[in-house]
Amino acid sequence: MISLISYLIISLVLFIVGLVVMISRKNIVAILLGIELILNAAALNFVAYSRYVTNNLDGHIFSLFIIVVAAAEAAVGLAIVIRFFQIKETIHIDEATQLRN
Amino acid sequence: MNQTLVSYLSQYEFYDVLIGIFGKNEGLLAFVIYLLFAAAIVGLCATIGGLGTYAERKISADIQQRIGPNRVGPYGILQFLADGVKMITKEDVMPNTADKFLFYLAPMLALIGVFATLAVLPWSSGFMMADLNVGIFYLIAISSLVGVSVFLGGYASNSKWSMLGGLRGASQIISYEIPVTISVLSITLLAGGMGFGTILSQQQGTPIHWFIFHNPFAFIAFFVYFIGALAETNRAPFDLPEAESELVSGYHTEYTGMRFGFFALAEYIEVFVVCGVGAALFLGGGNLPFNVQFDIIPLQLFQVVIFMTKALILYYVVIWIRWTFPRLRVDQLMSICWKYLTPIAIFNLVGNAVWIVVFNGKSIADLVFGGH
Amino acid sequence: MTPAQFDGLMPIVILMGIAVLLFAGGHFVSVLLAPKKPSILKQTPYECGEQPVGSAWSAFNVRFYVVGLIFIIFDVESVLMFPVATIFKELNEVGEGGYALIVFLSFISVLIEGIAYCWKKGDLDWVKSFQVSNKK
Amino acid sequence: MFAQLLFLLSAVLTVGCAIAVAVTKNIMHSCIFLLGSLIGIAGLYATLGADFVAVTQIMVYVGGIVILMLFAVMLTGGKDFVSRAQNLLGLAPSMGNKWTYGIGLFVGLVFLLTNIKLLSNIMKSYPAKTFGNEFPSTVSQIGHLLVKEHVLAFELSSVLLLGALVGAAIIARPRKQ
Repeated sequence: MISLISYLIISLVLFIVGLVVMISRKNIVAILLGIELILNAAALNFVAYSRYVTNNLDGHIFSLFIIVVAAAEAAVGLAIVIRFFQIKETIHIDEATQLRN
Repeated sequence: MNQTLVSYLSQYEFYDVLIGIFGKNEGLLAFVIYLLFAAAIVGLCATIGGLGTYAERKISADIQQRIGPNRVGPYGILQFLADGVKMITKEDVMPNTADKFLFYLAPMLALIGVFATLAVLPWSSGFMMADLNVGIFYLIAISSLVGVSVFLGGYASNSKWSMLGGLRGASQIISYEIPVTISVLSITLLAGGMGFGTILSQQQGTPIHWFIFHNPFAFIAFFVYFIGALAETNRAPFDLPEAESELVSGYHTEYTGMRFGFFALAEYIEVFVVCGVGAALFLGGGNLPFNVQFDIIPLQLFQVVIFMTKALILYYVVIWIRWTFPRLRVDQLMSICWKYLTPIAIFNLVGNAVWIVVFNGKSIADLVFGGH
Repeated sequence: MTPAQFDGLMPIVILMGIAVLLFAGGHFVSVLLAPKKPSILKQTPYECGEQPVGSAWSAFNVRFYVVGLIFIIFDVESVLMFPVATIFKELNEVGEGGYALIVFLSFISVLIEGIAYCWKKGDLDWVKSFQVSNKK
Repeated sequence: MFAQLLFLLSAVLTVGCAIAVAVTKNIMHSCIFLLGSLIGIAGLYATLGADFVAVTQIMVYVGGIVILMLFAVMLTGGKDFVSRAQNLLGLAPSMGNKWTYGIGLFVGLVFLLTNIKLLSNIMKSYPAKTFGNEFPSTVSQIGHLLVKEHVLAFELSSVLLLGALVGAAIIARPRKQ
């Protein structure tokens, strides 16, 4: 049967890839993609532990709320990106040097 | 709970014979049964989709006092086969500025999204491939792949018409998903479950036990669902993404040959799927109008016939609406969704919840005739 | 996880596989049968006979995003309402219907506030959102 | 048997698409690979018996967040977002080069293997449980948890979403420049 460690490895790979995407990309939307990957890695861990270790559904609830927060974060983050583009005409992260224009 | 086609068939004797043939390998047998059934369903749905194009032309001809296709086969009924052959043998043209990867991917995503919904469609109480306990929710979720594919189809073509059509299509599909989802939520409230098996088992008996007649709010919810479903499948009067007078052909302007055929196939099958879901959620699906204590295969086939009849009647209404109503403007489209359908759907949801608490979950029929 | 639950996932995978195979097969047949005579005119994006100017991949109106934004919030809220709706009847039968109704309605009321806000601010109007913005 | 197959398919889809997100240049393609990765994670949830979470994943991510991201790319990219796209191999000097990344990867692998070796002893005390009918229907259990134990989080999440809606609408609303 599939063991807990295989889920943890997948989650780890997702987390690392998300981190690399966040560090290496200069496009703000790409950075948000990396954040989504990291959040998913965390949610996957919650569900895996709730199945193999705690044996109740609290992990499911937690990952549900992670998905909710991810949706809210993506909505606000992308709105900021769009506003930023309207002001600066670019979405390069290095251009974001001022708190207000 | 979580009945599947295999677990349904396993109550019959011939299943034991089949198990013997497959050398006690139940997993392999399940795979073969599902594969055969899935192939049959896809074939059936492709035929329905093909006949849908034929019916569309014939009915529109009837409405406009023309004859319609009448050359291929008797009454032109083989027209869709001729169309299919034509599409396969057409040259495949792709704009040289297109995004090749996404251009190939878009029709495939549409096809995957539509075919995956067929897994939970309740043909009868026994013949549904998988009665997941998240059935209807799964169906709504997976069909949102079509929205992505519409957007991608528009984007990848790198043509202005396609791009506008794709953006409009995606925003229309996601907008109208809200009233549809909330209407489905009302039915979930009434049925106390999301699986099609649970929902159908509560609508047994005469039409008065269907959910559409459960209470006044459910009655309104059916129409909200139907209008939303029309818009979600890009059918007239909501066919703005492919409005030929404004956008040439919308998101599939640049698609030719086989890939265009797949888009069209996915669209027609999706119309059938939403009609089938409407029939199952509100109109009692394949339930027999009388109570039977035993269960045999011919009875199941009879249920399939009933289900198909209801779904195809809704399909006819869809085509009928297309040739009756003029197309909406974009601003009307958005205000209908957000200012009319969504508030009405939320109102229905609240009404259903209050109804359940006040009348203790009884339908109008129960209140009038007693029972349950 | 019951075996039946996994069996229920099998048709989904099979149907997705059929979709991919059908797509690939259709392509294969099309490659065999269809003519292949590319020319520069065929490969130009269709613009009613005009020469296309620039790429179609340019910045679009932000209204599309606002629609997507309202959608995603409603989508997530309806997702959270599904499990509660599933057990609503069950709770009502054990006499906790009033409590469930209060929980449910207070959730929905926040949803209604959201749509009322967007309505008032003109985010739901496709045309008017320009006029509102011009005043500022 | 089928569970293993599903797990394998989902895992390959998840990891492959996640790596593709990191290495593709085109941001649009990255979004689509993210879509594949998220569907793969939904498959992994399904193998864990979390059917409701799996479908929620598809519903919110595929139907919502990815479309929103595609919209945002379309609204911000303009015509030059392909040329300005960057990937792992075309980095600015300050972000390191191939060698630093290679060394980082190697160190990470060593660290990972050591940890797995250490953790695997701890994991043995949590043997993989075989589940009979312990999760008969996660939906109704999740519903009960949401209404009873986690009712505050349930109600607050709607307030959070309202705040996100209002805030994002204020930020993104079209206005005269």
